[in-house]
Amino acid sequence: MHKLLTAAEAVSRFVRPGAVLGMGGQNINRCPMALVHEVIRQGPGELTVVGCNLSLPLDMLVAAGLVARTEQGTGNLERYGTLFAWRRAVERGEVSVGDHSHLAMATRFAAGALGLPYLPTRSLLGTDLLADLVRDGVAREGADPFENRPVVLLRAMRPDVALIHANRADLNGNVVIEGVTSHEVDMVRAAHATIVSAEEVLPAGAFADRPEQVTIPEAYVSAVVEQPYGAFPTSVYRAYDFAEGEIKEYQARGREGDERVRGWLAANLGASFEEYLKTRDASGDLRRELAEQMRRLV
Amino acid sequence: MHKLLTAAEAVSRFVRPGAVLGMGGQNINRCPMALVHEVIRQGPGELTVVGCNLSLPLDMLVAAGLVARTEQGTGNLERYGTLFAWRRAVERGEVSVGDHSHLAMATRFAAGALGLPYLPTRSLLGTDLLADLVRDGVAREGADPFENRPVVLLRAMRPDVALIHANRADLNGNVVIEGVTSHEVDMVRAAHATIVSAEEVLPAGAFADRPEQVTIPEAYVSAVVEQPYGAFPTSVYRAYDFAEGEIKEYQARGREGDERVRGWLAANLGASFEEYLKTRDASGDLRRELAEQMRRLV
Amino acid sequence: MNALPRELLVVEGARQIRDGDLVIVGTGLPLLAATLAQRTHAPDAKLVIESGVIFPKVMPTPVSVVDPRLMHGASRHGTLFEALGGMVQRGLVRTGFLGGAQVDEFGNINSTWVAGKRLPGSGGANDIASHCGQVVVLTDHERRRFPARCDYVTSPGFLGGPGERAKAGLGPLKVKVVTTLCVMEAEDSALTVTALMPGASAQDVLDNTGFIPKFRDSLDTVVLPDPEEIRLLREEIDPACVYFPERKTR
Amino acid sequence: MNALPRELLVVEGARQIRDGDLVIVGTGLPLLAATLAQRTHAPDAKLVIESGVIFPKVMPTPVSVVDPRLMHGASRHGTLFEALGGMVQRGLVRTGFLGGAQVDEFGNINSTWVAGKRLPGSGGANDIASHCGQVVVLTDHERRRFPARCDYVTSPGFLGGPGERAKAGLGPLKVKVVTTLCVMEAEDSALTVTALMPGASAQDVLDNTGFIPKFRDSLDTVVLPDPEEIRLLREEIDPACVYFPERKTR
Repeated sequence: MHKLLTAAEAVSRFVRPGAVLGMGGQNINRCPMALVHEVIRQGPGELTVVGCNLSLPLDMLVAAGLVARTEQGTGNLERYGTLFAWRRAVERGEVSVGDHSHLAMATRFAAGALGLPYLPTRSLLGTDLLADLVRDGVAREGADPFENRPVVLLRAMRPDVALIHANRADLNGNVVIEGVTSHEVDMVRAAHATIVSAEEVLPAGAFADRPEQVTIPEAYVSAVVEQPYGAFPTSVYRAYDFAEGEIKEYQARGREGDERVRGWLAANLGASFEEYLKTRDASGDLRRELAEQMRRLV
Repeated sequence: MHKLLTAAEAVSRFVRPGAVLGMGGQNINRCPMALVHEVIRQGPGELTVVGCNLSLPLDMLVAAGLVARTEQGTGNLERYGTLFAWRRAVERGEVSVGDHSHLAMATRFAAGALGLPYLPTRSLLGTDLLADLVRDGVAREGADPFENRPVVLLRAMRPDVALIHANRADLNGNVVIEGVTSHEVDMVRAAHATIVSAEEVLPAGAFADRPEQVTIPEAYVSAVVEQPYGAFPTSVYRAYDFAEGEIKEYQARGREGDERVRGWLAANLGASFEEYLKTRDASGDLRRELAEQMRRLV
Repeated sequence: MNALPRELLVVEGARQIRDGDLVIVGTGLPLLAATLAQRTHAPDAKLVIESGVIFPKVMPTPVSVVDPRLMHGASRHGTLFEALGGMVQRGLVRTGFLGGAQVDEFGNINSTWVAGKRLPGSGGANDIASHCGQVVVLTDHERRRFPARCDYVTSPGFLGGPGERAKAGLGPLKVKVVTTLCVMEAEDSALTVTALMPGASAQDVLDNTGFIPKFRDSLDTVVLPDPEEIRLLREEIDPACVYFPERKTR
Repeated sequence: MNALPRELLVVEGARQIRDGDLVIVGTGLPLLAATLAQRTHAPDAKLVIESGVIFPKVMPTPVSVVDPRLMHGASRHGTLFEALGGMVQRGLVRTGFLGGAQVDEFGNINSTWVAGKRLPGSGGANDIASHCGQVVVLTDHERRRFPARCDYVTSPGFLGGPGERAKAGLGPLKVKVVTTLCVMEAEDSALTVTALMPGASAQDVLDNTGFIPKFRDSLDTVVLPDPEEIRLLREEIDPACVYFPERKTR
């Protein structure tokens, strides 16, 4: 069954107001920017955004006023600073936060992926993170029934829709990701629906001669969107490096305030991701340079 | 750190009498025959053999008198019949059995792989399998703490040593397996030590240009043994098909009784796996034919 | 072209698969049934194999769940935990095919111990019966295979009777047992004969069943295969008679 | 060739790694320390990165745990669950390096909230502090960074005091905090100053710490880097001064 849609079609079909949105990518790598831009264009509000390290996508969605809550391990861009719009919204109490360790988030996605109501972890014990998650109804303190040692039980997380960006997909939705996959595989397997954008969409069965190399099988994928440089300005392993200058510029707007971020979004997003790419890199030189930079790193 | 050993060195170093032996392979695919032959030659007894589908390796170890207990999902060779030596030993009460579903075994290995004392499953509920595992102290009935629905809690399984056979390994112990991997990856991650035999051992770092394709990273591997056709007469995906005639012949001896199996082992195992291969296939024609057969199937 | 009794089992088994279904099968007649369904009315039905093969394009004729013929052209080669945990327990697989030495009045299945005789054990069967919405059993109809209660419950049907499955924490299930004599169905109930194989009578069923099954008021007769189904089965799906030795000797 | 204060932090950090150790690091000074250790006394030390990178050969100079420079030449590219669950929680990783806005008297770390100000959050830090045998913190020594108690405990040290870590169900831990003024250590206890940085005094430490730390009877002085360590750091590990802007402007 062919699953190729445009980003506009896929987002309109699967991302509803109030949805729990599972966010792919981590930090400066493989964030589903094309899909997130489209969410911002269509504007379904009151989203709960979940992931491990949430970065640019979250900050843009918050600045656009679409986020009510986040559940995550971290919100930041490491070297490039915190997520300024998110931080302000959280400090003002406009966005509520469920703080986890990264393993705790990964464990919740794994529970969802396995069809289990919860999974245990030995992280979180003794900390304020645990107290807050217990208060939120997401965690319970328990004991290993065999040795009676403390464990933490974490409720399964099943996003309504997951967004990820990949190196390649075939028309049936088989996905190949290169480099690390962070929390994404289990998040997708746990989600009720998944939209995958990919640098390149290949004919159905393109990976059938090497099925071990398929990162996510078609069974979990609802829609495939073709978008070269669809993670720009974040990186895609073996395809292109991240665009430090672009990230720094966004963060500079972030530091200046929400209005400046919204201005940046209004000035740059345009009607499609292609238009955005042309706005930011009319000649294509930057993209070629990032691709060249990656070739030297792998 | 180079980990290349002979099968004799690896088994003598890591397989102790009374060990819990994690068995790789499934049915007619990628059973670690060279390593199992070596265990039989060295003869550490009172083994507990664990895995999902246990097949030829288990039956040979039982016939050789080395097995006290098995914990598994199934013991059989599907189309080629049950495991006759194992069945007789179980029916005589000489080998005790812990029966699981395959998901239950996989869940126990996953718990061990994640450093958790147990994991839940929603399998087994209501059955005699559950009652027996509860009696053995391996399972407990519990309830999901969030929705209060019944779940089964399964104690982690951590083999003392796991044996697997792979397509390729590098000298550091990075392992590439083609085709399905059944329960093996989590079993290896859970085990205290792992011996990998491989069709081909490559220089250290041979897979470093495609780390996504490494099935098991070196962190979990204790020893690497090079043994072409090391799974014969079972198959290795993309390398060679299984040898139906050989399996049928072994099963014919199995039907006839333990003495006949022991006679077969004495007549065929020899001093090394190479010697065994020569005994069974002096000309190499059978191996070439199995390789050719596989080429037509992939 | 007359269908053999076991060919009719396979064809009736195939009819239990809807187009688009995800189906978990092992080898043997169920795999032939699933492959036949894909080649006839259910081209978008997809197979999941417990060993970790997701959506293969089956080549003739696999004898094991890890047979290379069953790994061919797959969507993914993964793990048992992915197939049975990430797909079956996760609730994505509607239909599972099971075998077993005994099927009892309440659709429970035994593949572990019969009268002190050791059988292979559960494998993925317990997982399939615990999590799929529909379980299909294809079997010869012999009295010893249909006791009132299994000696050992490996895979749960409706356990001790109506309501017990839900009480144990298991989701709803439909059981369909297709035998060489009849079709029996159950849904939180005892097995009820709903159809007879052509030429079989209710008395044949009673004579060969270890419990007294209910019969539906209006009994269907299983429809004979059409010639194309038989041709596919004989020429393309099991051309070497791996699962039909009786065909070889005709 | 005089070492900068923060270079000394990195070198002293590197000394906490034994040859053959598995070490989990993020980016920044800890990654430089771990890379330096590999190039000097610990060639068989191996890095684990929470994003799923197992045993990379680091290229200069990663700014993120998913930087392609940190994925280079790895043993495996996997998942966060593999790295933090299958290696850290599994107990395979001896040493973890952590940062944080606050480190308190009992070695607890806060990276979530300080005085109503939102910080990035735990990431893998809680997991590392929960499961590694040794946690190393490299930090500027500022009073605000060393309160008696953290505003929020993100990552567990010894919680409220001796015995509390075990009572919570956590395994034993050694904490080593290397600052621009001193080295502090703890093992089921309050942080104790065990060494001073060259040129720093006990009074400097007292003046810049929000609690009154114990001092070991015999205080060591941290050994200055040798020239080769400094050369490696400046020319090979961070040649572009990504983490040493102060070097650029000298």
